[in-house]
Parts: sequence; C-alpha cells; structure tokens
Amino acid sequence: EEPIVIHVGYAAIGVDNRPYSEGTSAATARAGEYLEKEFANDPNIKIEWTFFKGAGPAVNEGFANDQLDFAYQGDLPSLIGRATGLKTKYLLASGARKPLYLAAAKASGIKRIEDLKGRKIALQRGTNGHLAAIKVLAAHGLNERDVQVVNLDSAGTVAALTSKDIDAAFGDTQLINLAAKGAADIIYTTKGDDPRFGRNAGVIGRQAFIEAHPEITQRVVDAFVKAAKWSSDEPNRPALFELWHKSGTPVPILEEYFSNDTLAYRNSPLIDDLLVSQYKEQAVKGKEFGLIRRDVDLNGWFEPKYLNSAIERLGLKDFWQSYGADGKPHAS
Amino acid sequence: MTSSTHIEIRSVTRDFQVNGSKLTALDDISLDVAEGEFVTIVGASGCGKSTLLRLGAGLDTAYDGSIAHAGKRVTGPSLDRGIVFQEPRLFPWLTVGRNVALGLENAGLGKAEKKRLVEEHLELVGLSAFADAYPHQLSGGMAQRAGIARGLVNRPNVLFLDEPFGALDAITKTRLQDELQDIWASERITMILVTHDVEEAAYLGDRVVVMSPRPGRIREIVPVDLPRPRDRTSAALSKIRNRVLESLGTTTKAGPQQSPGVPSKARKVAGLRSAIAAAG
Amino acid sequence: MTSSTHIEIRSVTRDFQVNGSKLTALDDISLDVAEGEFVTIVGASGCGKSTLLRLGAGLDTAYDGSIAHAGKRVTGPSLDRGIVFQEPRLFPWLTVGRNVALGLENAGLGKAEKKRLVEEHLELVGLSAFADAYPHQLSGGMAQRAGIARGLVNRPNVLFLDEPFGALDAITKTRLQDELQDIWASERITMILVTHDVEEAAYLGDRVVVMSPRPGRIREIVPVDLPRPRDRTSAALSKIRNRVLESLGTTTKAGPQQSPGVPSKARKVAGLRSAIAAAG
Amino acid sequence: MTVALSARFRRGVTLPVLLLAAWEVSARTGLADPRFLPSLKDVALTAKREIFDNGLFAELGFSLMRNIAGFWIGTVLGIALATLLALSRPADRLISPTFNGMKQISLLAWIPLISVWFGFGEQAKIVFVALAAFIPIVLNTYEGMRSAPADLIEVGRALKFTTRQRILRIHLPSAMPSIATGVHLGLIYSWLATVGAEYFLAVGPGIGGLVIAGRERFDMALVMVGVFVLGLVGFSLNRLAYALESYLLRWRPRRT
Amino acid sequence: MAAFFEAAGDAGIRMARRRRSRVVFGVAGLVLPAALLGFWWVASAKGWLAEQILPPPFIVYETARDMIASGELLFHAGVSLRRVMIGFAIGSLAGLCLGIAIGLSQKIEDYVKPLFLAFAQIPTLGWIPLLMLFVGIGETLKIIIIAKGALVPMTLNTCSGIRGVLPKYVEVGEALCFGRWQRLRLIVLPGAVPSIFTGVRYGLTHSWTSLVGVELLASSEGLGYLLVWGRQMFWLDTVIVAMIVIGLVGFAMDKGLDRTEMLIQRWKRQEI
Ligand SMILES: Nc1ncnc2c1ncn2[C@@H]1O[C@H](COP(=O)(O)OP(=O)(O)OP(=O)(O)O)[C@@H](O)[C@H]1O
Ligand SMILES: Nc1ncnc2c1ncn2[C@@H]1O[C@H](COP(=O)(O)OP(=O)(O)OP(=O)(O)O)[C@@H](O)[C@H]1O
Ligand SMILES: O=[N+]([O-])[O-]
Ligand SMILES: [Mg+2]
Ligand SMILES: [Mg+2]
Repeated sequence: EEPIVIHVGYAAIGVDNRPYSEGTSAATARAGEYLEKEFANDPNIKIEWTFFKGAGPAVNEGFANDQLDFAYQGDLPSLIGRATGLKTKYLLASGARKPLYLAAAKASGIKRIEDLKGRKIALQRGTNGHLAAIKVLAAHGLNERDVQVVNLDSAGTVAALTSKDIDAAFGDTQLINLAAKGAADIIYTTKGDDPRFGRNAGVIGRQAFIEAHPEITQRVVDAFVKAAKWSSDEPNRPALFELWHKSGTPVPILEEYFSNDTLAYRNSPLIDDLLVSQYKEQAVKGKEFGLIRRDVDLNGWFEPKYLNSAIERLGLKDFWQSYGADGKPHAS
Repeated sequence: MTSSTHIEIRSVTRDFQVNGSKLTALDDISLDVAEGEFVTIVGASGCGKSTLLRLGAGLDTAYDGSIAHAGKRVTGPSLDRGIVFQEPRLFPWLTVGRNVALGLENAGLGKAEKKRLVEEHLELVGLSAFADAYPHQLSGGMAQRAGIARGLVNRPNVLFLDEPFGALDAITKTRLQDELQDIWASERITMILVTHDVEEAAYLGDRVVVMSPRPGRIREIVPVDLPRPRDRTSAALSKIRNRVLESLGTTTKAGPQQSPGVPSKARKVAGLRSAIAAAG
Repeated sequence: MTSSTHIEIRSVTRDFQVNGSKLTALDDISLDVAEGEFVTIVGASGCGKSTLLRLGAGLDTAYDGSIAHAGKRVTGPSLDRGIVFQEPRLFPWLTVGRNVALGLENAGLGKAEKKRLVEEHLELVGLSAFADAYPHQLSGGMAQRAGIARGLVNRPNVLFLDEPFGALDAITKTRLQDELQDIWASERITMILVTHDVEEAAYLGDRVVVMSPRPGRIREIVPVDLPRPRDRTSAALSKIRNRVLESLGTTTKAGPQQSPGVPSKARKVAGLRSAIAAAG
Repeated sequence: MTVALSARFRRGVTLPVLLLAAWEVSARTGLADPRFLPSLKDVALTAKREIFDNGLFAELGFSLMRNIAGFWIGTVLGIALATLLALSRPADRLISPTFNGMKQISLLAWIPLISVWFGFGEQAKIVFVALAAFIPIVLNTYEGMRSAPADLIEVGRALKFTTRQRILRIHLPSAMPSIATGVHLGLIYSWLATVGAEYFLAVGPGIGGLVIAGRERFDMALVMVGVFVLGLVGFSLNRLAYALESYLLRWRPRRT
Repeated sequence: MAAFFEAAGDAGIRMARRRRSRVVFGVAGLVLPAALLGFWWVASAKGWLAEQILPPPFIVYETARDMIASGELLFHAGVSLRRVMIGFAIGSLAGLCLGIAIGLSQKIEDYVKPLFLAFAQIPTLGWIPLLMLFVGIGETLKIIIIAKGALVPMTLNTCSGIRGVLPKYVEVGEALCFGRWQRLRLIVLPGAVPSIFTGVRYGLTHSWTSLVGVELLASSEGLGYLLVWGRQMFWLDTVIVAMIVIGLVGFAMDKGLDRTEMLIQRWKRQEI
C-alpha cells in the first residue's frame, strides 16, 4: 500500500506564527493531535498541517492546486472558492457562531452602532468578519457607504485603534485584548444578539480526495467530531482553554471570548438548518455587496454523510442542539 | 619584396560620421605588403594611420574596398594578425604579468610554457620587477612597454604596431627597436608599424609609407634599400629620413586645415592673458 | 635665471608601495625654477618625471621634503599652476570644445569671452573642425592636442607639461613647439616640460634636467645658453643634444634593471615562435 | 585611507548612539507614548526573554539558512541572466522587454504562483527570497557589463577571445563594482524577503515571526527586538559583502 | 553560441544594421510575451493549472474590458500612479542626495552608512506601528513607504557610481581647481550616470513593489489594492489584469528612462 500524506490546512495562524489556533474544534483537533492519534497505527498515513497567514485565499489556492485535502476555513472564503468552481465538500461545522466585536477608540465618543455614521471604521475585507459587520450595520440602518471603511488586518487594527487613527473597528479576540489593556472600549458584540449575525466556519474537503479515499475521509471526520465532543464538554472548559493557549492567545481572553456561551453551542459540528441558511444568506449577501461575482450554487456542497455516520458510531446523537433557520432551537 | 604578397589592401575607403557630417578617414588606399616585409607608416596626426591598422587587423570591417591576408579576405580579427594599440589598453584588474599572458590566452600552450614566455617578454621590455604590479602603478612608458609585450608574446604572422615606442625615452626606444628588429629578422613576421619618428621609420622599414591627411591617402612610398644591420648615423639613412620629412612637409602643406594652421597664432592669442588677469 | 625663484623643490622624496614593497619614485630631488624660466626634463621611462610634475602641480602631497611656489608652500592644486597630463584625459561625455572650456571653468570670464578663447585655442591646435566631436572620435594625436589646448587656455602662472607632443607627427610637433615658445615668450609663463625627445628638450629649454631612474634622482642639469629664436639645425644645439644624450646613456647604464636589459634578448626568445607553432 | 579603523568605528556608532539616547529620553519623559515607543529597558528585558526562553538564535538560524540559500540561487541565476542579456543582442531584444515588465510586479503578486509550483514549505520561501535578490542583481550586472570599456573589448577581439573568455576576462571584471552594488541590494532585499516569506507564506520557524508577533500583539518592545536583530544581521551580511567587494576590487586605484 | 553572443563592438556593422535591426528587434520584444500568452492559452485550455489559479486569457480580457469600460481600472491605476510618482520622486531625490554625500565624503560615509544599512534591512512591517504614530494611516504613510523603496537602491547605486568614476578624471578636476559643485556637475555625475540610472530603474521597480505592500495595508483603491483584494476574493482574473497593468506602466516608465539615459549619454551612442 502506497504511503498517503493527508494535507490539512487551517485558515489562521497563532500568535508568533505558531502553527496552532484557537476557538474551534479544528483547533482542538490540531492541538490535541486527534488526527495523528486516529492514524497512529497506520504507518503509511501521515498528517501534515499547514497554517496560513493569508487565511482564506491561501486555502482556496491550496485546494485549487490539489495541495490541500482538508481545511478549516471561514464562510466567506469558502463560498468564494465554491463560486469559482472549486470542487470541495463541506464536511462539518467547526468554529460556527463565532461572535464579532466592535471596539471604539478611547474618547471617540462612539457609544452605539448608530454613532458610527460618517466615522472611520476598520475591518478586514474579504474575511467572514466583513460580511458579519455589514449585516450588523444593516440591522442598525447603516450600510458600508455610511461609514469610512479602512481595510486593515488585525495587527494594523490594533495599532490604529491605539493611536486613534481610526474611530472604531470590527474584529475578533484582538479587540478583547485591547479593551482589557484599556486601550479601547468594546461597545458591541454579536454574542447574545441574533445568532444570524454570527460568523460561521467549517471543515472543507477536496472532492477528489474524498471520492478516492472515502474511508480515510470518514476517519478524518471521526477525529474532528471526537475533538468537537471533547471541546463541548463543560468540565473540560479550563483544559480546553489551556490547550488552545498553544496558539499564544491568553487564557483570560479566551474566557471572555466564550463567556455566556456554552461550549456545545460554539463547538457544535452540526450542519443544521441555521448553518445552511446562514451560508445561503452569506452567498446572497456576498453577491449583493460585490464580494462574490457569481451565483453560488450550494446544492450538493454540504456533505453531512460522514458527519452523521460519525455521530452515529460515536453515539453522539442529540449531544448537540440543532437550530432552525430562524435561529430557534429545533424541537427534536 | 622577395616573397609573395602577404597583406593586400585594395582601394580601401573608410568614412566616419562626426556630428552628422561625413569624415573620410581613408580614401582609396591601396598597399601590398610582402611576406616578412617591414613596412613603416608616417603621416600627420589624424591622417588615418590607426584606422588603417584597425582595418588590417580585422577589428573594423565597415569599409569599402578589400583587404586580404595570405590571399584570404579579412573578415574579422585573427590570432595570425596581432596588434599593439596606440594606447596601452591594459586591463586594470589584471597584474602586468597577467596582462601580458592575455596574449597567450588562446595559444594552446601549457601553463609552464606560458609562464616562461610571459617572463621572457617582461624581461624583454624591462618590466620583470613589475610582473605583479597593477597597471595604475605603472608609468606611461612602462604601460606602453607592457602593451608591446602583450602584442609580441604570441608571435603572430603579421604584427601591426601603432606608435609602440611613442612614450619611451631615447635609450629605451633604441633598445626596443633593435629587439623588435631582431625578432622580425629571426621569425620573419610581417610588420606594419606606425610611427611619428621619421628616423625610426627609416631605420626599421623596408619601405616607408607617407600618408597625407583628410582624406587619408598614400602620398608616397619611400623604399629603404639599405642592408641590415643598419647604421643609425649613416648618411644614407639620413638621406632617406630627409626624403620622408620632405614628403611629409609637402603633405602637410597640401592639407592646411589639418595642421595647426596659421603659424602666428600665438601672437594673436598673446593678449589673452592680460584679458584673463583683468577679469580675474 | 634673471628673476627670482618661482618653483622651489627641496629634498623631495616620494615612495610608493608596490606589492607590499617600497618603491622610491623620487629620491631627494632639489630643483629651483626661476620665474619665466623654461625647464625641460628628460629621463628613462619610469624615472619619476610624471610623479615630479604631479607633486609640483599639487596633485600629490604625500612626499617628504618641501615644494614652494612663489615662496608659498604647495599644499594642493591651484589655478596658477596648470598641468597637461601625459595621457589626454579628456572627459568622454563632453565634446572637444567643452573639454577645452573646462580649463576656463573657474577663470571668472564672461560667456562670450570664454567662447572666443576656446575657439582660438582649438584653432591653435588645429582642431577647430572638431569642436563638437566627442573624444572617442579623435585620433590619438588629436586627443593629445585637445589636452594641450585645455592646459593652455587658462594661461596659468606655471605650466607643467608631461610629454605634450609625444603622439604628434614631426611637422605638427614642430609647429606646436614654436607656438608654445611664442606663448611662453610673450606671457612669461614658467614652464616645466617633460619630454623624451632630446632635441625638443634642448630646443625649448633654458635648462635640461636629466634624471636617472629608480630611485629617481637628478643626474645632471644641462644649461642651454643659446639665444632665441634658436636654429633647430645649429651645431650648438646639436652639441647640447649630444651632451644630454650622453648623460642619459650613462644614466641608463647606471640603472641596468630599469632598461630593457640584456641586449640579446630577442635571440633568446627567438625559438619561441616555433614552440608556439608546434603547440598550436 | 589614513583614517584609522577605530576612528571609523567611532564615527559609525555615533548616530546610532544618539538615536538610542533620543529614544530613551523621549520614552522616559513621556514625550512618546510608551505603547508605541517602549523604553530601552523593556526592550532589553524582552530581548533577554527571547534569547534565553524562546530560542531566538535557533529561529535566527532558520532564517539565515533560508536567506543564504535563496540569496545564492538568486545571485547566480541573476548574474547568468544579466550576462546573457548584456552580451547577446538577440537575447536582449527578446527577453529584456518582458523582464522589464515582469520585474515591476510585486513579489507579493508572485506568491500564488510560487505556492502552486513550490508548495507552502521551505522551497517556496527560498524561491521567494531568491526572486528578491534576483532582480537587483540582474539590473546591476547588466548595467556593469554593458559599460565595459570599448577599447578593452577591442583588445579581446584582437586576441580572439572566446565568448567565455570575453565574459570572464572583460565583462565580469569591469562589471564587478556594479555587481557589488547589486549584491548589496540583493542582500538587503533578500533579507527583507526572508522576513516577508515568513509573513506571507505558510508558517515555519524563523526570525520574522518575532516582528510579526510583536506587531500582532502590539508589543512594541518585541517589535524593537526583532527590528534590532534584523537590522544587525542584515548589516553584518552587508559588511561581509563589503569585505569581499574590496578584495575583488583591489585593482582599483585608491582614492586619495 | 558565439554567433548568439554577437560581439558588442563592431561599430560599422552595427551602424549599417541599425535601421533594419530596430524593426526586427522591436518585433522581437513581442515574441516572448506572445509565447507566454500562447502558453497560457494552452495551459488553461488543457487544464494544466486550475482555472481558479490561471483563468483563461479571454476571461481576463473580458474582465479588463469591463474594468476599462467602467472606468474602474483607470481610477485604480491613477491612484497608484500618483502615489508611486510622489513617493518615487521624494525617495529617489533623497537617495540621490544621500548617495552623492556618501559617495563624495568618506566622513559622511563613516557616520551615516552603518545606520543607513541597518535601517534598509528592517522590514517596513516593523516600522509601521511607529510610523503610524507619527503620520497616521493616511496617504503620508503610504508615500513614505514607497519613498523608502526608492531611497535604498538610489542611494547605493549613486554612491557606487560616484566611487567608480576614474581617478584620472577626478584629478583633472583637482588640477583645474574645481569646486565641489563643479566636480559634481562636470565629472562625478556624468561619470556615474549609468549606475545612477540603474538605481533609478530599480528604485522605480521597488516603488511599485512597495505600493502593493502599502495598499495591502490600509487602502481601498489602487492597483496594489486590486491585486490583494483580487487574491482575497479569489478573482485571479482581476489579479492578472492588475499585474499586466503594473507591468505595462512599469515597462513604459522603463522605456522612458532608457530614452532619458540615452539623451544624457549622447556621447556613448556613437561609440559602439
Ligand atoms: N600610483 C602609483 N603607485 C605605485 N607606483 C607608482 C605609482 N605611480 C608611479 N609609480 C611608480 O613610480 C615610478 C615613476 O613613475 P612615473 O610615472 O613618475 O614615471 P615617468 O618618469 O613619468 O615615466 P614615463 O616616462 O614612462 O612616463 C614608476 O616606477 C612607477 O611604477
Ligand atoms: N570612431 C570614430 N568616429 C569618428 N571619427 C573617427 C573615429 N575614429 C577615427 N576618426 C577620425 O578619423 C580620422 C583618422 O583617425 P586615426 O585615428 O586613424 O588617425 P591617426 O592617423 O592614427 O592619427 P594620430 O597620429 O593622431 O593617432 C580622424 O580625423 C578622426 O577624427
Ligand atoms: O478563513 N478566513 O479568512 O476567515
Ligand atoms: Mg593613431
Ligand atoms: Mg610619465
């Protein structure tokens, strides 16, 4: 039997360029070596992780060149890949319902989202935070043109907020960090708000690989689901944050990031109606806002077969709550 | 003129463009040089001597007419035809020894053989002590001698020399003239040497070609039918020297705009210094 | 020697490093040149003539001893002291006319005045037709003449000339010698001229300085007590020429490693060509 | 040349010392926001931590290896291409326009293609670094080769130099000063690219991570440590190049 | 091989061939781009590279056409051109001055060069936080970074060009008592022209390169932004259009530089 290297990509990177990430079950799988353990007894199968600074786009390129077999990727980049005709399958949710934060510079006078009108706002275009931000703005009667958008990456955002070059910024854990240091104020988060404002992400597989190696695919998904299960067990909360800390993100930040959310809610791998409808909406919105140029056909993209079989075999049916397209829990 | 024609120059004309207007450097030059002959060329500054040598060496092929070497048309440079340039043209990044060794680059000799030849030629031109010096450490005459060594070391069939001894003192010059003549005599190299020293031209040449300037033409060819070794102080040589000088003199008169022109220029400019002094 | 000392060279020694060993180019040279005097210098190739001129012009200050101009120590170049270099050193990026005009760059003259001076000096050296040509379009002798024009145009107080006529034909050379002498006579410029042409040295100089090589020393100073204008063919001049030649000859014998050395070198290398032929 | 080495060293450190002093003063007096300009002490402590706890030197080693490998490849290929372009008119006319167009395109724009051909790993980074060195070396070598003195070229023709000899004996040596400048630029830009590669290509060990991390954590002390190390290494590489250059150019008459 | 490396030095032949060769070689310059285009065509037709990575030429053509028609391309190109021009002008001028200063004075070199080299080696990424503190994230920041891109090559090339001027020419200036300015204008600069132009060339290249980095940083317009944005959005056709425009503009600038250099170095034209 010929040796196989399974190339797994991750559309993010740890602090210090550490090849780790945090906040998702995929990050748990990486840090806890779930895949490696899964194939520990198969000397012919090797796992190779690649963490991408360039995030989403680099992952798409990797898929296009057959350089990646599986990858964790945010919603907008994966939809963009899908729109350009990449042959991929969506295998399971990972890092779904991630919150988005809005921080205002000290003394900017911004207290509410409505105050953003006409101000200089940083966000990182083309990432899943971009679409989420637009939705949040829209919910408060603003569109992208009502504010001055500055396209900044997360490090640039931090520096610009600190030096008050911008008035506010949409972002992620880096904003919690900044607020903790007293350099900015978090004035809004999607957490606790309408779950439809949240961002989604998942593990994507390359179709050709899946078709060629269905059994391996199943075992990969099994491993991810095991990681999701462990990440969803509340008693593991301290251990989980400790594991994710390998990425360099301080534990208190993670605690804040996951406060008021159950681990199971955030780490659910389910491809439920909420998730599917969210992706569908992103696709429509993405096109509307000019981020995606073609219609995205999502039919047949979601491939829950492996996920379901894993859940079945691992006895995790009903372990995670599934939600309807309206954001309400399914009364299953 | 005992042997056959070695270098055959026929109706050669060479024009240059200077500021958009044509300058005829050589006009309808014809000259046959026999194998083993020693031809010297004299002529006013700018009359086309260097141009002619470059054509003969095959370095310049944009001329009308024809040039042949041993019956074959010259279409480019060849190791059979060597040239010593008017300026030394040493490679500044090579030591003197390595500069001379360039002449043997394509001689197909062994390393030891090359080394021996280079050393011998450095000694010939009195530069043994400077084998490892760089060109910028040489005096003008020393650089010229290094150039001569480079031209000689390969012993070409035909050697063109462009004022090779121009920057040398009388004694060194005399010595090197004799060395050159000895080499020529023993190896039967066909030599074509440009010089401004009429004595040198008469002393070394079988024939002295006198050129007239712009357009460069052959005014006269003065044969030197004297046996060798020649006596530098002999009356016969002196007579020939005078013939050549005379010929040069008329030549210059024939092209007045070429020579420094009006003899009394100095007087005309004499007042300048006071003008400058007044202005300063 | 009617006027006071203009250039005073006292116990000047100049050493160079060549390959880590010391080379004494000038050894304890002392020479006084009177105001308006015309001194010529002859000596074997590499004996330090150019080095001496560069010191006098203030271009090289790394020597022992002292050099003064009009009583003031020479610490660097000055417009009062001009120099014509051994090689023409024309700037390739300037036309001939602009190259000559460089000499007036700091003369403080008006544009029209400058233009006139440049034109006159170009005519003086017979290059009027080439005012707009670039240096690479000149023949060797033409470039040298342009260099002379650049040196003369500013009419310095003292002019150092390093073999200025070396690349010129006999006729042009004779003319330019006379022009130079006329300028010298009418403007009383102190001139120090290096040459390899012993006749030229005797014809032009009030005194002829004969140098001996490595270490460069003044062997003898031959006074030329002949009235001007001089007759080039006079017996008196010829006598002086011979004196100088003789002095040079002994000079050269005194420093054998300098001169081309063993006279029969050619014969020693005679077998080389066959060696090359065999190898090729 | 009479200036003693120690005097030159003293001169060389003058500005940096002044700069450091100005920095320390503005940090202490609160003239500058300490979040942007940390105090020297902070930087020193951070440096100590990075060296002793976080294996800074090992990371540096990775970057250096990558840099040197890429630099060599870029230099050799650059000199080769420049030689071809400078000495062959057909090649010049054929290739130069395209090269001149392509060289304008940012290194970053090549990343997708580089990762297609060379993957995400070490190879791709080395290619990226090589590309950064390649362009200045091609340009400078080309210029140098083209300005070989015409009279020496003619000597080569008279001596029937082969193409090889012509290149080795005339064009390369006369292009040497120019190539040296190209090498200096190549060193500078390949070192920048070494860091860039760590930023733009997939993750791996290396010193660039330090600056990136500092930037991302907004830890300016860490950024400064990175900046110091990067500057120091680049500077040392350049000093080495200077030593080599003055050896290769020893034939040049010294300035007086 | 020997024929391919046609000797650079045969004045006559050169001159005679000049007119004909200009036409021939003008076309020759298009051969390689045409070949690349052909290869691209075949590669995308045969699917050697994924369509997402290398979209077929006609798609790129259509994208370009649309972007031109909408005025989008011109707008982005205009923004970038302006930034590059300003940044490049500042950087290259500063580099010229610095290069001259370092090239002419050993003292200045001793003082400035070590610091300069160390600075040159530090990635812009590291500077940005500090720079932002001083100049904000606006246009100034971008222009400073672009200027730095031009500064380094310009300085080093000017400096080495000046150092390379032959001492024999410098000495003529000394003998004629040239002042600093005369020495610069009449000897040093003309002698250093080829090297300086190489600096200008690479400086320009590097300005463009920095532009992309800068527009990646904090911008919503310009060719660099198109490149980065296009990649982010996986619109490789847009990326390629931006690349081609950058290449073309750069190429045109290069040609302009060639012409200028030729004009300045008139004396060389006839030499070979
Ligand atoms: N820059 C230098 N470095 C080392 N040695 C030098 C340098 N310049 C001159 N020399 C040496 O000094 C000696 C005298 O040189 P100089 O140029 O003064 O001779 P010269 O009398 O002018 O000779 P020529 O008549 O050949 O021009 C020579 O041996 C030469 O090698
Ligand atoms: N490359 C060139 N371009 C234009 N004109 C040239 C070129 N080379 C030579 N000439 C012209 O051709 C004429 C003859 O030049 P050439 O060098 O052959 O003279 P020469 O007889 O060697 O003179 P000299 O004794 O001064 O060295 C001169 O008028 C010169 O200006
Ligand atoms: O994959 N993302 O860039 O979010
Ligand atoms: Mg000549
Ligand atoms: Mg001399």
